[in-house]
Amino acid sequence: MSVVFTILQRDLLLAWRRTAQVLQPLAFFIVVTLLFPLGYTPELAQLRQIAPGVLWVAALLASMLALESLFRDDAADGTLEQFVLSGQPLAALLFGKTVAHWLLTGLPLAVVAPLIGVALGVPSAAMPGIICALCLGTVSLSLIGAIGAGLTLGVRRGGVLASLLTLPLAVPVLVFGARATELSIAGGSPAGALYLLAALMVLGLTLAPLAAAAAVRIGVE
Amino acid sequence: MSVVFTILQRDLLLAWRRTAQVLQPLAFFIVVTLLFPLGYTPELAQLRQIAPGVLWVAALLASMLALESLFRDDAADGTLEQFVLSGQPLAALLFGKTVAHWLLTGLPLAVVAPLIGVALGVPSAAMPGIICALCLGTVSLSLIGAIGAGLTLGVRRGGVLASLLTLPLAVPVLVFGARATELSIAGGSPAGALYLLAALMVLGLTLAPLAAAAAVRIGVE
Amino acid sequence: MAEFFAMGGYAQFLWPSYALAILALVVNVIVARRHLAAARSEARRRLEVRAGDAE
Amino acid sequence: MDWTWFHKFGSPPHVYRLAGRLTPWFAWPAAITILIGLYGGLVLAPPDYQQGDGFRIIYVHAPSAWLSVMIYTTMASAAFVGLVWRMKVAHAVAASCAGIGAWFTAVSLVTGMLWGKPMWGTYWVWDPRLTAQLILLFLFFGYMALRAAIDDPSRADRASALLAVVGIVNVPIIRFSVDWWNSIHQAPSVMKLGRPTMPVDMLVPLLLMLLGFTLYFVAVLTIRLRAEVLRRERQASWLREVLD
Amino acid sequence: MYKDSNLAVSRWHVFRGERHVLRGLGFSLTAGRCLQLVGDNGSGKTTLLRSIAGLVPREEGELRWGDVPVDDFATLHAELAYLGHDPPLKADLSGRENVQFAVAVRGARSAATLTARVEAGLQRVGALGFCDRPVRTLSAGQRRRIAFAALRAFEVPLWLMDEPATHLDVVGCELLRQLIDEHLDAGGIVIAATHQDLGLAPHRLQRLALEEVRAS
Amino acid sequence: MYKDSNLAVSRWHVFRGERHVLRGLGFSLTAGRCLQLVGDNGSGKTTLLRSIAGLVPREEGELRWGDVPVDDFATLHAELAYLGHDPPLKADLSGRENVQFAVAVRGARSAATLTARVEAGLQRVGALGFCDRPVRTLSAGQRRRIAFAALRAFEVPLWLMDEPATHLDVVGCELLRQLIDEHLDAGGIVIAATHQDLGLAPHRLQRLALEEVRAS
Ligand code: HEM
Ligand SMILES: Nc1ncnc2c1ncn2[C@@H]1O[C@H](COP(=O)(O)OP(=O)(O)OP(=O)(O)O)[C@@H](O)[C@H]1O
Ligand SMILES: Nc1ncnc2c1ncn2[C@@H]1O[C@H](COP(=O)(O)OP(=O)(O)OP(=O)(O)O)[C@@H](O)[C@H]1O
Ligand SMILES: [Mg+2]
Ligand SMILES: [Mg+2]
Repeated sequence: MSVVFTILQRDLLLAWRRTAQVLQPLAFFIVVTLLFPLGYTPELAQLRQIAPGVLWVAALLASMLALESLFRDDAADGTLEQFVLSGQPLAALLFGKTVAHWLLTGLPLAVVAPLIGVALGVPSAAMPGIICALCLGTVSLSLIGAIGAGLTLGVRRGGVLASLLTLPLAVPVLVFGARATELSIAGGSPAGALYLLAALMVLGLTLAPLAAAAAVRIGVE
Repeated sequence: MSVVFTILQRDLLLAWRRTAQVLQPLAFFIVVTLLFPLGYTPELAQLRQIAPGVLWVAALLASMLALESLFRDDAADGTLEQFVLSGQPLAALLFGKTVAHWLLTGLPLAVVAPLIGVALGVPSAAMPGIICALCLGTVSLSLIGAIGAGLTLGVRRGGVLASLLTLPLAVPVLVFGARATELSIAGGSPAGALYLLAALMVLGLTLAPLAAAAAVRIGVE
Repeated sequence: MAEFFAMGGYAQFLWPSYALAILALVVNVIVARRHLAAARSEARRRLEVRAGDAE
Repeated sequence: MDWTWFHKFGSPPHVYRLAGRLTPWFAWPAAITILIGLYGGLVLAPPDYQQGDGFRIIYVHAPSAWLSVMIYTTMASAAFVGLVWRMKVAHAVAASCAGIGAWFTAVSLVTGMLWGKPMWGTYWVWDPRLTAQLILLFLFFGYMALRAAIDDPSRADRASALLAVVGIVNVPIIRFSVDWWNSIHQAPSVMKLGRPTMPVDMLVPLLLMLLGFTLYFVAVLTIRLRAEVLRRERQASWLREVLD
Repeated sequence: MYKDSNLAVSRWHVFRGERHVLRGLGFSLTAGRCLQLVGDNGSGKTTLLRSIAGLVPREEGELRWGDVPVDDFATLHAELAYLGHDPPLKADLSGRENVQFAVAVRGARSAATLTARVEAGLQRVGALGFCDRPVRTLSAGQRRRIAFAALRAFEVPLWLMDEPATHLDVVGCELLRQLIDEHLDAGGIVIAATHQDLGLAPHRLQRLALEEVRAS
Repeated sequence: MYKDSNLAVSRWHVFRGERHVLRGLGFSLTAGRCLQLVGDNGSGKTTLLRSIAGLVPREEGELRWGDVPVDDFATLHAELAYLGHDPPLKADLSGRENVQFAVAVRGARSAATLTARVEAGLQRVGALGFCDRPVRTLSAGQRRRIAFAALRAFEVPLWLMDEPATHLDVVGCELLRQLIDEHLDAGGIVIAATHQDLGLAPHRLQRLALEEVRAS
């Protein structure tokens, strides 16, 4: 367990040393969500309707964008190889990295969501549900993304391929996430969809680190 | 001039070495488009309305994902340094790289736009305008992206500024691009927006290679 | 006969479907056989290299 | 328990020879069944009382749709065996499946679209079943793209096998989520044949086509498998045997 | 310290792509001995080291560690350290942080022992003067010293070193010799691929010459 | 071939970050001479080479090439080749393609001369056996040979080499000596940072020892 924290600490420290990279997915998320009113209509009543789709697609794409860098630096400088050789369970180490990745990309999205919600005319009563859905959903996205990033280690322009591999796998998260958001905005109870999102997350938490570890082991060779 | 072709040839060869990679942007756009119906609604009448946003977000994302690696590989293996030392105008070399990048990511997007359009219920009369807008706009995105990619080489020094600089530059392209697309779909004439896009492109063509060269020169140190 | 090909007005949807399906059936056989032929000649080449190697 | 059969299946020369011997046993029955099925479907079966002759698309659409799902399952199972028991032959089976699977997924999509135009008035709707099928196509594409991107064959085998296995876990989840997603909107209920039960002269050709396509798949698989086994093989001795 | 360490490799076959690089190679090493790999460029030194570490799969062959055959490399990994061509350091962290994390990742230990070992390692390689600067700003030789500090702080019996003398100055080469010597004194085992004279006592040194395979 | 090449550096001051690494250094070299840089790790060898190439800006100092002071490095770049710690090769291209593009990027020339020079370079370094494989599959020493082939094919008078002997086997080191010798024969100039004996005739060799600056 303690190695998970070691990795977490290391990755957060590294991110702190390089703030610019951390802000990129967030900036992307904001630009994308704000672009829609520009391309669609300035009317809030109509914007509200597309808000779930916009929020979730933007979140998914921001995740994909950040995924590129999940293992890349560590693979390039040989750190990943050292992880494989560390004698510790690789799945735990990668889990630590994934948690750090989520804290740096998924969580910020959930935090700025209320702001963007306002711009898209989402009623403030819907915010708790939306934030909750984004939190749960982005965890799954990070976990699924870790598998894709592991599989494309050492592949040129791996970023595009990684997204190509993960997007189909991420469809359920998108569907339930958008559904929870939609229900929140419509004033209904998003509980059902949130449970499903949580279930996906739990499934991801148990399986994804193992799959990612297997992928990385194949990839460092 | 001939070095521009040399670089172009080299980058295209590198892409061809991995044949599958050339098809990736294509697959990628289709997958991204698939996300919107899933996140929003399956109804074509409504999808048509968000089509401009979808197309341009996909363009932006594809540009950004691929841009990450525009100079990174060359910087990592020392090729970029050799470019600086080549005795040839660096702006020309980088222009060659940018053109190759556009051919591999921007152009395919414009080419598959009709397909994406059908899935989003865009009338076929709107296609010429949309393709035209995408062609012009993606050139600008690639050029702006080259500056950003150059700046991020020296990101330790440049800090937050570098990466946040490019997105605001891309916003005008997105606005005019989405506007042209919207007008095309609505049956109006997109000429005005297209002229503005073309103007942005020309501006980019003259200034961006110089700016990118300056950024790279700082970055390789 | 013409009536058969007209397929009750559905010809323009039906025949392309059948054509595509049959194309898929044929193409897959051809591709598979090509792969096999290529693999055999490559294996033969490798064997020759090995043989030269052993000397 | 007797494991010799397992080892036998793991042995490339045995598989190579076995596959070669099996090919005609599947190829000819497949050809005959498909031809009879086509004749039955196009000529003998009566027009549907609602869809007229348009329903005949079913004889190519349903078999290819069935085949696509079947092939993905086969591919993922083989990949799993290859990963866990490190069986080269299983990897070869998985690799052989992908191309065929992608073809038939595409055929089911396009024939479905061509059927959709006269039935629903549009080539494409975002219906759950259609969407899930489209995602299946992308799983196949992803698998092939990953294989193509890695050039060390053994690494490509293992990485793509992992993807296939993760994908199969996800296939039921995708189906489930997509069904759930669409349930809030109106469901296109046209996607049923006019009558609940099919008359025998419609049904028999369909069953024949399903059988024929399946046999066809096994036949093509045996050919591709032989190619894949050869490409992976490094032991010179039996290569010499089978080539001469 | 590592009294009973002992390594035996036999019938070792490794492919890289289609090339049969290592063909049935074998050797054995007991505590306190060093194997120096020599051979032309492209003869398979790196391949051998990486396959012993389990980073490149072997086609065939047996590896015994402490007289037990190793099938799953996970157990062996806790006992070995691999130092490849480039030192595995994060450019944005300081040298000390790099060593700290590298050691911490290898298992939970009290903060005190960790700090003590890191400190001892850094001091031994003479890196105290520059170990608090970001690795990005270090010279090539300084980076290698940081990597040596980590290697020493791991405290594992088996060292696999690929061209360890790269980038080192005269003092650095002498340091390398001493580090290896001390490790062997403690009962460790070293496999090093290098053409330089390691300057070890003859009874501690074993040499293995690899030959390049000319094919395709 | 490069008869009148001649390089003079004086009052050379370079900072890395806050460190005043090179303090008022100077030397001069004429056609057919080689300068060997020695000095402890971190003494500034790499910094000197990179600042002469203009990759690191100098704080102060004068550089003369052919008796003309160089202010804008663009002109000097056409005359020099810099080979750093890692060979600048694209892993997905073959060795031959790498050399071809490296030469082509340095300016428009007829395809025939280009091919001839590339071929000659590859042959000279003994890379014909492996130059058609993707660089990704080459060993460290094989990669360096490809880089040497490119260096030779550039046909420029000034070579800046940072630890050129890295990863080379015995044959490779001898090859390096010959390459430098031939380049000097042709009237070229070489600056090489290395601790290994380059084995050049004494009248061709000049040594410059750098000292580490002890300061925070
Ligand atoms: C792009 C459009 C379509 C796609 C992707 C699609 C996909 C599928 C799939 C995945 C199956 C299941 C095969 C199996 O599990 O065995 C199937 C079967 C079938 N489809 Fe479609 N379909 C499409 C359009 C249509 C249309 C327009 C109709 C008729 C109006 C239709 C009628 C049927 C029938 C009758 C079956 C066989 C019965 C069954 O196994 O449930 N499909 N299709
Ligand atoms: N990924 C690969 N695919 C195919 N061949 C490879 C691959 N990696 C290495 N090789 C080949 O395997 C052989 C051994 O390579 P290796 O790197 O082990 O050599 P080495 O002894 O370490 O050489 P050096 O002294 O140059 O580092 C070389 O001929 C090399 O070209
Ligand atoms: N970017 C930088 N910022 C601050 N200091 C630096 C930077 N790069 C190098 N230095 C410092 O400058 C000094 C000279 O470094 P340089 O790389 O030139 O040494 P070197 O002689 O090449 O050493 P080596 O033999 O280890 O390669 C070193 O003390 C190094 O720590
Ligand atoms: Mg090596
Ligand atoms: Mg140096």
